[in-house]
Parts: sequence; structure tokens; C-alpha cells
Amino acid sequence: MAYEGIITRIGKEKLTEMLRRMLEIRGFEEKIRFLFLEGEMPGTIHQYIGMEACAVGVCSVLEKGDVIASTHRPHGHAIARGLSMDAMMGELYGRATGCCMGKGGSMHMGDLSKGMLPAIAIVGGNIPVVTGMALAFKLRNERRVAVSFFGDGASNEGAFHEGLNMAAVTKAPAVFVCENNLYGASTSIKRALKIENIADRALSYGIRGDIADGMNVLDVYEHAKEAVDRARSAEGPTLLELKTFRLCGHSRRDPNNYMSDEEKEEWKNKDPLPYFENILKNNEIFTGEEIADIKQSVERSVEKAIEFGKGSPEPDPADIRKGLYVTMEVPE
Amino acid sequence: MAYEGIITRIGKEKLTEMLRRMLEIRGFEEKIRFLFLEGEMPGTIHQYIGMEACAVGVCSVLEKGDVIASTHRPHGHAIARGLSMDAMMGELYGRATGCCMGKGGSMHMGDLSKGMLPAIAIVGGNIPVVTGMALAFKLRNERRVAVSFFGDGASNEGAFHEGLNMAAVTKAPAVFVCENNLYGASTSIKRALKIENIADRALSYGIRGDIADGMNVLDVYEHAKEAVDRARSAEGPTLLELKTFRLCGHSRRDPNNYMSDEEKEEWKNKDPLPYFENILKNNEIFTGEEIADIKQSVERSVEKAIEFGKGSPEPDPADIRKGLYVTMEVPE
Amino acid sequence: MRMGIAEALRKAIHDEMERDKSVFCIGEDIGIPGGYGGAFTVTLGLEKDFRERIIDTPISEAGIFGAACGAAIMGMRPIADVQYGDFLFCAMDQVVDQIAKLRYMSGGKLKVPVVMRAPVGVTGRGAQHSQNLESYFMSCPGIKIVAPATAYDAAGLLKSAVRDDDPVLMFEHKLLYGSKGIRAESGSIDASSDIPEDDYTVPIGRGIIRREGQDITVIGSLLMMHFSLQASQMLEGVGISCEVIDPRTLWPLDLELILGSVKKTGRVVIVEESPKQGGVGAEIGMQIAENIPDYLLAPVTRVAAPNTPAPFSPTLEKLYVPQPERIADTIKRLIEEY
Amino acid sequence: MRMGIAEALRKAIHDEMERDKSVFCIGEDIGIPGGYGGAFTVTLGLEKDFRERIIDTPISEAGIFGAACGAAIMGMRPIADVQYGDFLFCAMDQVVDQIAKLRYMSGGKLKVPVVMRAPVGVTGRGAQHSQNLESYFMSCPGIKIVAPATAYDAAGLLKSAVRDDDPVLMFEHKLLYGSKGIRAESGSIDASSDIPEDDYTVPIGRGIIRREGQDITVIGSLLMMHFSLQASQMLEGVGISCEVIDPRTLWPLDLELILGSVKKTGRVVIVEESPKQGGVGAEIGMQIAENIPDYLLAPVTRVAAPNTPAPFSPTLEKLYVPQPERIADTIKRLIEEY
Ligand SMILES: Cc1ncc(C[n+]2csc(CCOP(=O)(O)OP(=O)(O)O)c2C)c(N)n1
Ligand SMILES: Cc1ncc(C[n+]2csc(CCOP(=O)(O)OP(=O)(O)O)c2C)c(N)n1
Ligand SMILES: [Mg+2]
Ligand SMILES: [Mg+2]
Repeated sequence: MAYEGIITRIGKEKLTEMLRRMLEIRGFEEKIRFLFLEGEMPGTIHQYIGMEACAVGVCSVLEKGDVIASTHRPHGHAIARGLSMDAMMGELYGRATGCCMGKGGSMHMGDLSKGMLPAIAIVGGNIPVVTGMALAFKLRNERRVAVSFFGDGASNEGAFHEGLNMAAVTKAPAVFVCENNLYGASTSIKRALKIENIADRALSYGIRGDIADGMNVLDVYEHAKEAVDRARSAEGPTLLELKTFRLCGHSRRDPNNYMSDEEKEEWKNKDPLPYFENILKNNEIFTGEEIADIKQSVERSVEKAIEFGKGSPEPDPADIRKGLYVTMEVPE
Repeated sequence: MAYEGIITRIGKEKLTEMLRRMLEIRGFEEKIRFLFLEGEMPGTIHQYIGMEACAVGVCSVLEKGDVIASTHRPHGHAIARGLSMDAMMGELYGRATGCCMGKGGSMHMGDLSKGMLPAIAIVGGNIPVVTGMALAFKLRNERRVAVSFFGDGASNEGAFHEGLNMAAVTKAPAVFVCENNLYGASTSIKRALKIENIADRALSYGIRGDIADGMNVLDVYEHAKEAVDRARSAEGPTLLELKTFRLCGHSRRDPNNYMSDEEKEEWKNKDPLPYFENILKNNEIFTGEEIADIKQSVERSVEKAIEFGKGSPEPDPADIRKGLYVTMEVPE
Repeated sequence: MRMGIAEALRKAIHDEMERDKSVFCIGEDIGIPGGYGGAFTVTLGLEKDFRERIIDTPISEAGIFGAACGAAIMGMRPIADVQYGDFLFCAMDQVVDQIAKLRYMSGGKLKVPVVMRAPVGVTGRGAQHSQNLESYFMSCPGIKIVAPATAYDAAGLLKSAVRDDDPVLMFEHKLLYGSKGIRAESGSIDASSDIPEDDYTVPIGRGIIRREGQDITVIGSLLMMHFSLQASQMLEGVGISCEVIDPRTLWPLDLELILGSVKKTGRVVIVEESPKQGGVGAEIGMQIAENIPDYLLAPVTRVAAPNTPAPFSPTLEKLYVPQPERIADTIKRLIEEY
Repeated sequence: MRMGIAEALRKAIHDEMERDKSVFCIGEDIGIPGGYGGAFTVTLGLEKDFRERIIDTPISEAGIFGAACGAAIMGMRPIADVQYGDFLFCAMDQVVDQIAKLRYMSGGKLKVPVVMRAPVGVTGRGAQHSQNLESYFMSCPGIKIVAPATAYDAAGLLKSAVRDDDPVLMFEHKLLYGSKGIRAESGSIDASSDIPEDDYTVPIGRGIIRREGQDITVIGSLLMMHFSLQASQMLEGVGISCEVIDPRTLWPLDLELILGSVKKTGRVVIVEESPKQGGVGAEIGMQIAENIPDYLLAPVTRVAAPNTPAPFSPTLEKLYVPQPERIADTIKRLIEEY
């Protein structure tokens, strides 16, 4: 039976949580997609549908004191890291109950108390910041790890280069997770870089590069575990590339016309959710009914979160000037 | 006899020019070093002593229509590219006769009409610019090549990453010459990057990487020729690393206390000038007397340039507002 | 033909590329078949006619603006863009230190005719996609800054910018593009114009009086020009006559126009979408205060966003951006007090 | 003990690192044995006492400021520096979009107590090593900006900055450091002070009157404060009494002090080393013009560099930077005319 070893190692409890988180991401994203298209939700969104195995695989190996940083596409990372969907929904509606009190919005989702930096929507922008977070851990001799999530497109930003190199020379306990979904917005990686594996860029920094199947949460888990363990044991940073795909538009209303039908079809067949569900069923961790039950429960949580978000109070007008400086009022 | 092949291929005329240029750089730099220390010359300087083979080796393979870009350390590149020492000295003295009319100074030495962009003193800053110059050639189907000179330290800047990657994907006819002199200011490359060969960073961009002995002008010439020929034939950019060393301080008055004596001694023994002179003598291109004659003539040219610079008129006060906009006066 | 700004810019770029082979576009997602034509459809479809000269880049802003700089020096006429103005910060060194300075450093021997396009405006996306960056570049000698509020001006200024031998930075407003289809922006304002078939330009450095008035001069660019017009209409009812000036070019400022108007009205309000601190309004206001203090019946006054980043919450955002009502209130108060 | 700015800063950093283990320094060439202690010797030798907490980096400004940001969020107190202020442009996104905004974006849930140090000033190095970047950051909500003109203030403000829970950007002037030995700057001005052995701080947000006077208020920071004092001395002879204000903090401005002085004198000149366009002087001037127009006997006036990059030629450079004579002339003219 495939995956028996790892299945046993991870154990049912964690597997349940992993499945649930993946389903939560999917359910959350599908619901808000609908709300956006209906025009009920403000702002813009970048969704994580199809990439659930990446966030969940990586975050499943993290400990409480660890910290992650995300991008313009943060919902999946936030759920995987354990932010409450209520607080996320509050944020998406721009309400006072949001995880950033309504100040952040979709692209800045996060909550440091839960181990997630408010997402940085500047492509590549979180990478040096993660190096710095890891450096703080190192300077204090804490066995904590900082994880940066970013895309294939981000690997062409100067910040990627500087952040990884600096992590390399300082041996910072960081893991740089490149979610290679083959596109940066509408741009195929074929146009944006001339190499096949972004993990090979690790060679430029003398750090470890590794690749995992981003559609298979177990493979992500294994490779992430190795990278995180190494970081935690002061063996230095890893650039971990996850081969994945968006099974949704880049941002709301994007019909993905720049992708070929075959390509979409091919990846649709690799949807990480049925894939994982089948493994779990084949390994007799869950029956189909049990999974259906989880799905129902997830759906209820998402509905509840929407109710919570929608029903939450608007921020106070005075809030506009709050939360900028710690030590002073906003000057006129 | 060593180097017979290449010596024959290059031919005496070109070899003479190469030797002369190297001697000019050395003579020029030693003279202005003195003038600076005496406090007679304004500003700051970064000198090229010990690295002469790099600039001369590369520039010797260039054609008239090609263009180079330099850094905070541009005197060597300027002489190698054929700028007049008079105009350079005028610039160093900040006079109206300078190659930048006194507006640029040491760190912005250049003259586009001679195929050299005014030097960009932002470390790494010229790299994307060179990509763009090469792109212009490519868009117009011109068989011209753009060359960027920069240091080992610059290879850690985001601009390096973005510039090389963009040159790679556009297949721009550019050559990126990394003069690896083992230090970025006082910082050893051992502290700044975890890999031995900067040329290996070419792998990140899917372009060609190559290494030459930066203390041996003939080796530089050969490798540069290959890189430039490839660029000219639309075969794409090369990252060419030259292993070299500063036989002088980073900037004026720097005593290099961060280098070990052994290291300095070791590299002093590789001084590119005696090295090249010996090859030329061994191959009977020149006698010792002939070389001495060239040296004397070079010394006279440098002296003349100093006279020219010192004797040149100051810029007109009104010049301050000139040469900023093409199409309008500087607004008040 | 009636066109929105996105469409008018598209036509203007097309015209310029046809007219001059040295014009090319460089940016992210600008010419991908099946893509968006840049973040706001401005370059949509141009790749069909000019495949070689619509250069889709990796996500590398310093690379884009550096490359534009180099190409311009070598005689090309690049039009470089960022998807959101905010990302200019990633290319800041290339813009401020290279593009703006290289000509001066060369002693006036070379030219850097780059056109830079940057969408700005606070539009429901949170702090990192909402900045109006005009003020950051007001301190930068060597570039010209334009900010068209109508389709007519956008196309006319784009053409002037392409033909200009100096670097020109053009700020465009997300809510004024009139982008259509999946790229339409909610809360958009109609900035469309009749665009002549024939070639025309709008000169850089010339502002325009959008509405004549006697009592007060109101100065606003981009969205704030439209909001200022709306405020003026509101005030008509209470008998206040506003003269609304659209600077169109922020650097060099059309001081003649501005000072002339303020001399006439004696009062001036400068409206900015961005925080007041160190804003464009400070420079415009000081020019007025320095040059014609004796004409001022009331203090030079700024209406601006609070000195904070843009909040995401739509409720707060609406309080953040000066609305026509707030502009009108300020004007009314000023007229009443002075 | 008498110390120059470089030395006083060195002591202050040493004190802070001793006091608080979370303080560390990060930058290029700051602690290399046998090296320079940063471009101007400020951190010279600190690595001997704090090897782990003096982090020498690759040449990667975005990396440095991004890392400082991340470390600060995780509870450290980084002091990040660039060798020349100009290189902040290479880190602009990290400073403006991350360091300055993250707290606000988080809803006020996190803190980013970064200290950023940047040497400025036009000092014989040409256009890319001569910028006074203050004006670029005046538009950026979320950071505080300090600019000490004396060693006493430098050390006191550095300590305040380190202890401050908000990001603080400190501009230092190359000609005021009093760096010694091979790092001495020609044309330096004595900015040394008696530095108390005991701990002290200078509060952020408080300016200081450097010289009391009756006829006119002169406002200048860093080198321009010293030049303004010199100008005042020159004018003493002709019976003009200048009040010289050193803002010390540029954001938040000490408006109370500034407005109080201008109310008293009725005239004000703001002196800047950088181009006038979009400068700090515009914001200070507008604050005065907006708030107390009725007290003004003469137009608010700026003395600044021309609206160009800095030229290299020493002759031109001297004309570029406002000299005491030029400041004095402007003041004299203003007093004569109004
Ligand atoms: C510095 C910067 N440049 C451009 C953008 C606009 N933008 C937002 S998402 C995106 C594509 C990012 O691609 P990738 O890094 O592969 O992440 P993905 O969206 O595929 O998850 C772009 C270009 C941005 N947010 N920041
Ligand atoms: C962006 C930037 N950061 C820092 C500096 C200061 N600086 C000038 S030269 C130099 C060292 C450059 O090292 P390298 O690239 O190896 O060139 P080398 O000086 O060895 O020729 C530094 C740090 C600069 N000019 N630009
Ligand atoms: Mg991607
Ligand atoms: Mg070097």
C-alpha cells in the first residue's frame, strides 16, 4: 500500500487535522469566490484553490513558536497556520473583528500571535523579512524556525536574491518555500526564467535546495519536515520548491485564458484534495462517509465564519488614526 | 614557449596596445594616488591597481559600437576603453574639460561617445542598465554588445539578480564581467557568500558562466572573446568571472588592514604587469628596453594629462543648471 | 471617439509605436496572449501588432526600469510600467539614481527618454496597493511628472512624454481608467473624452482651468480633480464660485496658471489623495505662499488623507480619501472665516 | 568628555548594546577586524565587545533593512545602517512598505522598533553619494525621522531611537561626524559636544533654539544648522538678530517651538542642503503658512540647493550647497524688504 510508512509516522490525529485544514481552505476559498463575484465582498482576492497541499504540508511540521510569512495569496497559509476563519472573514469584510482589525484586508491577512506575520503583498517582499525573523531566533539561541512562502514569480525579485544570500551567510534558521505554480499572474515561468527548477537557485547561495510534489500533501510534509528540522538544528536554510498549480484564476474574475485547456485539465486531475482523500481511504484511515462528515462540518464552519464576518461591527472612524505609532498619536 | 598560440593570434600591434593600456592604468592610478594623498585632488577615489588585466583583457576584444558600464572603480575601464587621460584628469579635477564636464567626478567617469556609459557608483546598479543597452541592440538587430563590469560584492545585490535574469530571458547581447577581487570594501567574499565561484550563479539564470585568470591579460582576453563573440552572434549573455585582486586600498588612504600579509604578498607576486611583460619578452615581442621606452612614454602622457587637468578652466557657475533636462531649463 | 483613459492610452501607445520604431513597452503581464494587457488593460492586444516591442518581463521592477534606462540611453524610447505605483519603490534606485541623474552626471552628454507609467489611488486593496507616490518623486530633480485626469489629457500627455527627450513619470488613477470587463474597478469615475482620430499632444508643463470661478482656487490632480469639481458643483448652490485647476503636470509646475488664479481669487485649497505630510500640496502651497503672499486673503489650505497608510476597511477608506463633501466643507469654512 | 558625532554615537551604541541584549547592529563593513567600522567609523571596534551582535552583511541593502524589520518584529532592536544615505533607495520598498506599514496593516498588533542610520550631505563625491534624503521620507507615515546636528543630540537621539517602539530613521551628516584618521572628511565642521558619562536621552519630537533672536527665525538641520548659526553671527554685525532653530526631529515636527518662534519674529527662512523642490522646507513652510499666516510680516522663504543633482566639481558644489553667506544675504534681503 502506497504511503503506508509516512501515514503511520504522521498518525491519524495529525492526518485528520491536515485533511480538515485542506478542506477548510478549499471551502473558504470557494465561498468567498462566490461572495466576490456577487460583489458582496470588497477589495480584491487571490485564491489558493489547488495549492492546499503546499500550505498544509508545510505548516503541519511547524511548532507553536515558529512563524510564517505570506504573500498576496495568503488565505491558505492563514488557515493552515491555524488562524480562525472567523477572524479571517472579519478581515475580508473589513470589520473591527478582523485579524488585522479591518486595516489589512485580504492581502495582509495574518496574526503574529498565531505565528503568522501579516502577509506582505509586495512580491518577494517577505523574503528578507523572514531572514530577519530567523536571525532573531538565532541571536537568541531559540530553536524556532521562520518560513517564507512565495511564488515562482517572486524568485525573480532582487529581494529573493538578497534575502536568501543573507540567510545563507548568517545560517539563519529559515525555510524558503517557493510555491511554483508555473505562473506569475498571467506570465508562464517559461517566459520569466530559463531554468526548470527554481530549487537550483539554492546553488547560488550555497544552501540546500529541494523539490517536492506540491499536489501531494504527504510529499510536501516529508520534505518540509527535513528542511524545518535542519533549520531548527542550526544546519542552515533550505530553498524548498513545491511543484503546484492554481486551479483558479490569479485574482478575482481571472478566467485563466493564458493557460491551455490541456494544461488545466492535466492539473485538474492532480487536484490535491481527491488525491489525499484517496490515500486516506486506501490506507483505511477514513471511510468515504467519514470524509463526507468532515466536509459537512467544514462547510458549517465556513458558513459560520461568513455570518460572523458579515455580522461584525464596522471599525470606529477614530480607528483610522490608531495602530500606526506605538508611542505617539498620528501628527496632523 | 608558453602563450605562443594566442600571442600569434592577437598580433604585435594589439599586444602593444594592451601593454600600453595596462601601463597607462598603472601609471595614472599611481600618480593620482599621490595627488590625492597630497590633498591636491578633490573627492574620493577607488583605484584599479592590480586589476589592469581585467579591463584591458575585456576591452581589447570590443568593437567601436560596443558599450561598457563601470562602477565606483572606473579609471581602469575608462583607460582600457580608450577615453583620453586628459579628459579623465580634467574630470578628476572637476574642470570644464572633463569627460563629464566636471559634473561627474571619479565615480562617474565615462563618455558614451567613446563607448563607455558614465560609471554608476551604486554597487550593482549598472547591471540592469547594461541589460537594457543590450536589449536596444537586439531590438534593432545591431551586432553590438554591452558589457557590465562589477565586483564580487555587487553579485549580492538584487540588481545583479534581476539584471542577469532579464538578460537571460531576453537573450540580450550582454556580457557580465564580475571582477572578483575577493573583497567588497573591507568584507571578504567568505563573509558575503557561501560559494567559491561567482560564475556558478549563472546556473540560476540558465546562462553561460565562465572563469578566467584576472591577473593574466591573455587569459582574460581569450575568455572575454568567447563571451563577446557569443553575445554578438545572438547566443545569449555570459557571466564571466575574473579572479583578481586589489594591489591597493579600497578607497583612498585605505591601508587594507583587513587583509593578511601573506595574502597581500601572494597576490603581489601575481602582479599582472610584470607577468605580462615577461610573457612578451619571452615570446620576443619586446625587449626590456622597448618596454622601458613604452613606460617612459606612458609616464609622459600621464604627466601631460595632469598638466592638462590642473590647467583646465573651472566650470562656469551657470553650468550648475545646465545639462539636466534636454527640453527645459531647471525650474526654480 | 469616446474613450476611457485605458483605451485612450492604448490608442496613444499604438500610434506612437507605429510612428516611431524606437518606441517599445516593457513591463509585467503587458502582452501575454490571453492575459490582461497590464494590470489595467492599457496595453491589451498591442502584442498582436508589435510582438517584438511588447516585452513581458519577469517580476523584477529594478530590472524593468534599469533596462528601460539602458535602452533609452542607446536611443530607444521605452515605455516602462509597474502594475501598481507602489512597486516603484522596488525600482527606486534605478529611477532616482540612474534614470534621473545619468544625463546630469554625464555633463549633459546623453539622454534618457524613458516614459514610466504608474497606476495610483486608494482603491480597496490595503496599504501596499494604495499609495499615491507623487510626493516621493517631487523631490527628484531630473524627471518630469505628469498626472492626467481625463482620457484626452492621458493620451495627449503620453504622446508628449514619448516624444520628450527627458524622463517622464506618468501617474494614472485606477478609478479613472474606465477599464472594462474583468478588469473594471468598482467605484470608478467617468474620465472619458472624445479622442480625435488625428494626432495631437498635450504639452508637458501646462495646467488647465477645469472650471472658472471667482471666490477660491481649488487645485487637484487625478481623482482629486474630479472630486474638486464635484465639490464646486455642491457649492454653487450656496453661492460659492470655485475655480478648479488641474495641474496635469506636477513637475515642472505651471506656476503662471496657478499664481494667476490665486491672484484673482485670493484663496486656495489644495486637495491630495495621499497623506498630507510632505505631500505635493506642500510644494504647491509653498510656491504660492512664497511668491504671492500679499494676494492671500486666507491661509493656503490643504485637504489630504490623514498621515497614515491606507486602511483596508471600505468604511475607513472612505474617510481616508478626501471626499467631495469634505472638500466642500473646507472651502465653505475658509470662505466663511476669511 | 568631548566627543565628535562618530565617537558619541559609538559610545551610545555601546551603551545600548550593554544595557539591552536585544540591540544589535547590521550593515556593511561595520565590524570587520582591520576595517573601518562602517563608512564613517561609527561602529569601529564594537565587534570586539559584541562579536555576535555586530552583523557584517553582504552588499544587499534590501536584505539589510528587510532583515532588520523581521528581527524587530520578533523582539530585537536592530540598528541598521547604509554606508551612504543614497543607498536607502536600494532598500526603499523594505523601509516604506514593510518597516513603516506593517504595524498599521496588522491593526496595531505588532511593533517594528528598527533604528535606521543614514549619512547624508554633499561632500565631494558626485551625484550618487551626496543626496540629503530627508524629503523622500517626509511623505512616509509610520516612521519617525531625526537629524542631529551635535554630538550631544546624536548620542541622545540614538538612545531614544533604540528605546522607541516605533521605527526611527536617523540622518547623520558626513561633515559633522568628526571621523578621524583615514576616514576624516575634508571640509568638516566641529559638531563635538561634552558627552556625560551617565546615561541620558534627547527626546524625539523636540527641537531646540540654538540661538535666540528677535528679527527672524532661521530653521536648519544638520550642516545647515551650523551654516545658519554662522550666518547669524555675520548678521550680528549689521544689527540683525536671528533666532536659529534646530528641529532635531523632522517627523513629528516640533510645531510648538517653530510656531512660537515665528510668532515672535514674524519672519522665517528655512534652510535646506538639498534641492528646493518637494523638500522638507516645503512641509515646514506650509505648516507655518497654514497655521499662523497672520503673524507673518514677510513671506515664508526657503534657501536651498538648485533643483538639480549635486555636481562633482568642487567649485560648483560650493555654489550648490547654501553657504552661510547666501543664507545671510537672503535674511538681509528679507529684513530690508519687509
Ligand atoms: C513587487 C511587486 N510586483 C508586482 C506585483 C503584482 N503582482 C501581484 S501577484 C503577481 C504574480 C506573482 O506571481 P508568483 O510569485 O508566482 O505568485 P503566485 O501569484 O503565482 O502565487 C504580481 C506580478 C506585486 N504585488 N509586487
Ligand atoms: C548600493 C551600494 N551599497 C554600498 C555601496 C558602498 N560601496 C562602495 S564600493 C563597495 C564595495 C564594492 O565591492 P565590489 O562589488 O566587490 O567591488 P570592488 O570595490 O571590490 O571593486 C561598497 C560597499 C555602494 N556604492 N552602493
Ligand atoms: Mg506563481
Ligand atoms: Mg570586490
